[in-house]
Amino acid sequence: MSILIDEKSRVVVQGITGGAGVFHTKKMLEYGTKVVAGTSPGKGGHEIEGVSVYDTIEECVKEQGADVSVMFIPPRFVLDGAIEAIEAGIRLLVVIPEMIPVHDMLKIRLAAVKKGCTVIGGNTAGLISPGKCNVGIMPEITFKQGRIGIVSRSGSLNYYVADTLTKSGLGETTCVGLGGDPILGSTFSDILPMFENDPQTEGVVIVGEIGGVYEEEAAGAIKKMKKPVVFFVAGRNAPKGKRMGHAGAIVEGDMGTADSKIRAMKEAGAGIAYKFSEIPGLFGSKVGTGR
Amino acid sequence: MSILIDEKSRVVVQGITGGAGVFHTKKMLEYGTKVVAGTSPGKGGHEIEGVSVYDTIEECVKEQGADVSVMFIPPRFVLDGAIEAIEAGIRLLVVIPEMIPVHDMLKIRLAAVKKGCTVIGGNTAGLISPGKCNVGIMPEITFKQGRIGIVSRSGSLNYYVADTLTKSGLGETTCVGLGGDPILGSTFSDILPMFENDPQTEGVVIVGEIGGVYEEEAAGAIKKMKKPVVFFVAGRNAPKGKRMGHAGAIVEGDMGTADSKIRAMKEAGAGIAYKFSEIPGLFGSKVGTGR
Amino acid sequence: MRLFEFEAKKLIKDEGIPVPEGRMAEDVSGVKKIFSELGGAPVVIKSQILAGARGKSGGITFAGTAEQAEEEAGRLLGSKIREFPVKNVLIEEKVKIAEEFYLGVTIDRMRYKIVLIACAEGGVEIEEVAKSSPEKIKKLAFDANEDFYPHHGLVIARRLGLSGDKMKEFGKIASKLFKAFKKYDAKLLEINPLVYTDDGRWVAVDTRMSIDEDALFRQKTLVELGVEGRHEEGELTPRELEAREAGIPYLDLDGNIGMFPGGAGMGIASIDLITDLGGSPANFMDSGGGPTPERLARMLKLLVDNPKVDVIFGARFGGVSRCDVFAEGVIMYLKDEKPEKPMIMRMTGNMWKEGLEMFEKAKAESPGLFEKIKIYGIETPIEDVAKEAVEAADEISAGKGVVR
Amino acid sequence: MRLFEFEAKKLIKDEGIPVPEGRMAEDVSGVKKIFSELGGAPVVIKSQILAGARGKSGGITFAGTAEQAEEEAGRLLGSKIREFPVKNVLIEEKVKIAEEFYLGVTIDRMRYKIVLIACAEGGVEIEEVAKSSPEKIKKLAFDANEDFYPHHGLVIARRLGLSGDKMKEFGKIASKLFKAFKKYDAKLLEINPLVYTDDGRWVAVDTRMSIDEDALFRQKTLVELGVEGRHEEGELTPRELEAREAGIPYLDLDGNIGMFPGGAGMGIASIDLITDLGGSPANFMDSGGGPTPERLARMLKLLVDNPKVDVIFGARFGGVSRCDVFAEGVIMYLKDEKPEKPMIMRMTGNMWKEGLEMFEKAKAESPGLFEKIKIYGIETPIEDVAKEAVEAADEISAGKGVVR
Repeated sequence: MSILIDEKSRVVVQGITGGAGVFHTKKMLEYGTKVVAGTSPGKGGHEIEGVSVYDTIEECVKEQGADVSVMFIPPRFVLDGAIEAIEAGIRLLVVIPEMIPVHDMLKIRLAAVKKGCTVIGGNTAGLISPGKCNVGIMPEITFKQGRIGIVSRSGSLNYYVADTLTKSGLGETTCVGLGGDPILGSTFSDILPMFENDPQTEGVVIVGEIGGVYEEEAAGAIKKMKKPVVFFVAGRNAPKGKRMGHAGAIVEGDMGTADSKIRAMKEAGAGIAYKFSEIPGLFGSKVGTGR
Repeated sequence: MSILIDEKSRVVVQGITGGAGVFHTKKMLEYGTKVVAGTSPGKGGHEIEGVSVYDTIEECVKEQGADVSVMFIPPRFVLDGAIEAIEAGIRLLVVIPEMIPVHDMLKIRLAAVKKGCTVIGGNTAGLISPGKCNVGIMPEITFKQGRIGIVSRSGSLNYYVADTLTKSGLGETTCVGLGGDPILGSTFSDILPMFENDPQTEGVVIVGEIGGVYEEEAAGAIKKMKKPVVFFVAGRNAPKGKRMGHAGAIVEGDMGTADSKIRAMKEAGAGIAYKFSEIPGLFGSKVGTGR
Repeated sequence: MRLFEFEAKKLIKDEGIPVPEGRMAEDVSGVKKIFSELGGAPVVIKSQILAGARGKSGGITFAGTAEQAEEEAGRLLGSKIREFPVKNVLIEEKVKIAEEFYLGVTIDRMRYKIVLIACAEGGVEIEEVAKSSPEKIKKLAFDANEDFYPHHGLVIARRLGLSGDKMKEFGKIASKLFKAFKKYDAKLLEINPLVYTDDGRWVAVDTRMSIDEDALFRQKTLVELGVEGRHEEGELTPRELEAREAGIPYLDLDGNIGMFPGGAGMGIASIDLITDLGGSPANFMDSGGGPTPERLARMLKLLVDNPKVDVIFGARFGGVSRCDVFAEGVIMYLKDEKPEKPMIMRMTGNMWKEGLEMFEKAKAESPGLFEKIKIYGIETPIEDVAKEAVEAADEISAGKGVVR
Repeated sequence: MRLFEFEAKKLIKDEGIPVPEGRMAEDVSGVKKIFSELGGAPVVIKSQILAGARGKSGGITFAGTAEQAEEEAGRLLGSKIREFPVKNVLIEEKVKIAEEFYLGVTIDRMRYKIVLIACAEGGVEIEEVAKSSPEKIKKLAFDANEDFYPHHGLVIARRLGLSGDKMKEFGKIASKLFKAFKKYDAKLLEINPLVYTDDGRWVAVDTRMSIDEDALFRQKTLVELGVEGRHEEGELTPRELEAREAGIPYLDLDGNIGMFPGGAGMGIASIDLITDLGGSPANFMDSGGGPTPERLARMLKLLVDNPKVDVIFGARFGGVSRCDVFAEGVIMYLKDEKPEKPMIMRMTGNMWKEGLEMFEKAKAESPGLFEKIKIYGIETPIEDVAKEAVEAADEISAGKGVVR
């Protein structure tokens, strides 16, 4: 098992005829991901890497049974494309582009919650269930099917953590890159219960970053989990970030620093890793070693 | 029992300081309706007929436990006032004003459904649970506590039907005036299940009018009812109404005529009354005579 | 409230939807100039009336030369099409039609949605298509707070089988039409036919728009167009116009019984009542909503002044509109106008006894005024009162030699 | 991206929110004229810098006469406030303050809401109020598709205890502020203090606005204001400016190790890594996202050219940004610029073997270029590589007599 994507996922690539669309369609197909369709309005009827191109996602869903979509389109078109995917019944939408207007992300989240769609990103490298399905732009090299789920804001840290887990023999069930934009389609709290409910996942690594409040907010979800959680945060030594005015302070209080995140995670019962290499050990005997 | 309003209902009057607000507050109080508060922005702190005036409904709910609101405000302010009432947690909103923009009614309905508020009107005389509570502008004279529920689009027909029921000895549980505007906050379908679930109500009279599709739409709700339903429609001999263009015909098909409404009601199992005087007899032995 | 074709076209053109190049003419003097301004090519001349099926009724005509255009325009102007006088015509370039589509936006009252509707078979027979081949009608429904996104236009275009630029342009027109629908508080906005031309352009060849009278307070552009006080279809009769100016909801019918019935619902139901008894109502009227005595007198005058009316049938259920106020209004009218026509009325509801007493008192003071007036109270069923009115009307009709 | 006070005030004034009467001055020549234009009454002179706490830092001053105004403006202009050079000042009428409120709009990222925030105790200590008396902070949260209705303004005003016209006017300002927030794709828009004056008027005495850089493509008005390319707070260092012009996410830090780490997450994590080992990073950089060799060379040049940098620490995890492309970029830089500073790097991920081979080949061709360059592969843990970088940097520091 895994979460969100597996060997049955039927993926549509939004913006398949662009440079990045073509390149990553090829990469995903090589990995074994079932890329079943692509969209490019006005170019319906063409083919890219053997994949049929349609004008609308509605057609990809109806004719190819697509249920996952990954976007390679300019940020200003993400809102329209995301609402289209959500309305068409896509259940997982992966937003690769970065620099999406925050007001647009609010609208996307609202539509997604209403229709029960999970949106990942923007500014994400995507997600991978090793050996089954890779949706986005993550390099497959460090990932190996195994026992641990990873949920990370950063793509690059995701790789380092997976590398560590793979080398330790634990391996990964699914690695989810939440994305680097200030407002994300999904948060740690949204993903953690999925790992908790996934029979194959034995533990979860949360990879956080300074800024924002998504790590602190995750504490509630962690407390509800039986599976062990390890937390790694980047930015303990970063210069103190600038506040978004008084309103930011009023809404987010003292949250957003590495300290506040570590404190919240500790309090919720997560193990805290200060180096990548500490991560496997923190699961201790709670998960099988798999060696 | 009754539906929507009873002796426990705590009513706020929106626009209590206007002429109609003052007059009907007095009338409702005389009937025994618990008018517990009124609103008039900028006039908070005043009193009308012994009722405290507030600036916002939020205060009426918080300080007076208001749960029903009735509006006496100009139509252009209804949208704002309705959203305010809905957000403040009012569970029944009675919109007396007529000529409310249809796009505003769409927004009001949407907000009401989201928050579980029932909106009655616009252009309604209100509703009455005889002997318990009268919300709106209906004259109490013809109503008497009894066994039959009435749901009507027209205020004046409501009176005639109630008059007939009262004289027959059946009496009424609650009489609901849906209102005369083209788009209504609630439809027959919304109200009928309430009567079906009300222990005191033994049968229901639906009073329809030509135009619109709410009567035809009610057929589904009637089929689900165990209690007997009698249908009276006004406009069998009215000149054929004008269609709203092709789009109207496409959306509403052949609905809207007295014939189509009578056909739908018959098919759903309702008794059809062609005169007021036929109504009590159509319930036959299905309800107690109460004489 | 329906707009004229030229008004609706102006509004959608302002949103960027292509419409045929055209000019308005109120008389023939400028028609030749218009013909040459439009390029000297064949034109279509369309009478501007608030009614449909103008083509079938001879309200739309064509001309290939300036002289022909002048002649045809002259023939339409001043004529009546479907009984509506043609006060002006819209002269437009004749579009070379390759395909006709339908595109419309309206409100689905049952589901509380705004609906975009499209069909690849446009033209006047669209309603037939909707009945015989409903699968050809494509719809997208929106909540009032949902935005129309570019993909919505593409989705509906694709459902019609369009592709490439043809699809993209159709999608943009759908987006603009939806925008105009919301912007102007429309109840209906349709382009039919939306034409795809020989040379690959989309053109809105005919447009129909009905806007929400109740939202005019926030529609400056529409008010400036001068749309206030219009009917949904056709024009008002002089008496309807008089009623509208007095703020009385009123419609002329063909019969001889003047209907003075209380609220709108009872206004409609009393037409059934009279008709079922073999009578013939002269009008619909909504005299509810708590009118003043002055207003009630005004209503009654409107009815009695109608030469077709032989008898007045009144039915007052005193709610907001109390019976004492009703009595005051009727007595005021009787004293002021001293009408000759019989009036048969019933009063019940709020203050009905007080109302009856007022009538008794007035009758005692001026018995002459009440010779043909009968007022019943709560104890007489409305059906009996209606029957008396029908019989009285029949008698007068018979006296005039009218067979009904 | 933060706006200057005068820009934010212009935008909210355009929405109808009252702001003090004021003028901008870039030099002292016009100050006396401005003083008299403002009525000759006492004025406040506010340095326009992108930083808060200007009052405490001496960036806001007052003047009662034209001469004083000129003197005070002259003192501020050209000076530095909180290290930011004052290029212009805003001269405003001095508002007679009766009460100070706080009113702001921002986004609650945790709940995905737009939040209106108000407090009856405005001024610089508002954050303290939020901590010590959270019940005094009133909030209303909105979904992105929810409209702001007039009653929302009244509700929040009532929660602050306002009544009558004072409440109504506050409500209107809240409505306008919310509208401006959405209209300009703002991330923050606050009025603090929102002043109620002696003579019963509301005036926005100070305003802060941060807008969403990523939405500038649809913000013509903001682009015309010239806001593109600004920091959230303060101004860019010359190197940050250089990086921004090259499109490289980059921030100057104080240390001597140039950080060349891959994506943004690793950019932050590598600062921890180096710091934990006792090293001192010279910068933050995001070199991920699949840069071209040319771009990688540009990034490296930015680091090496920094005189503070003694050693480069590199960590490449080849994802979209493949290791062969990384090697190509680094080799390109080495050949072009022949840098003298040591570089200690690690490569793993996509094509790491190919990348290492490219380095070997280049080294064989020009061994001189590689004297101070070390490249490790997947087999060496990143912590070891970081440690080597820190040691090398310490050695050079020590050689310079710098104690870290």
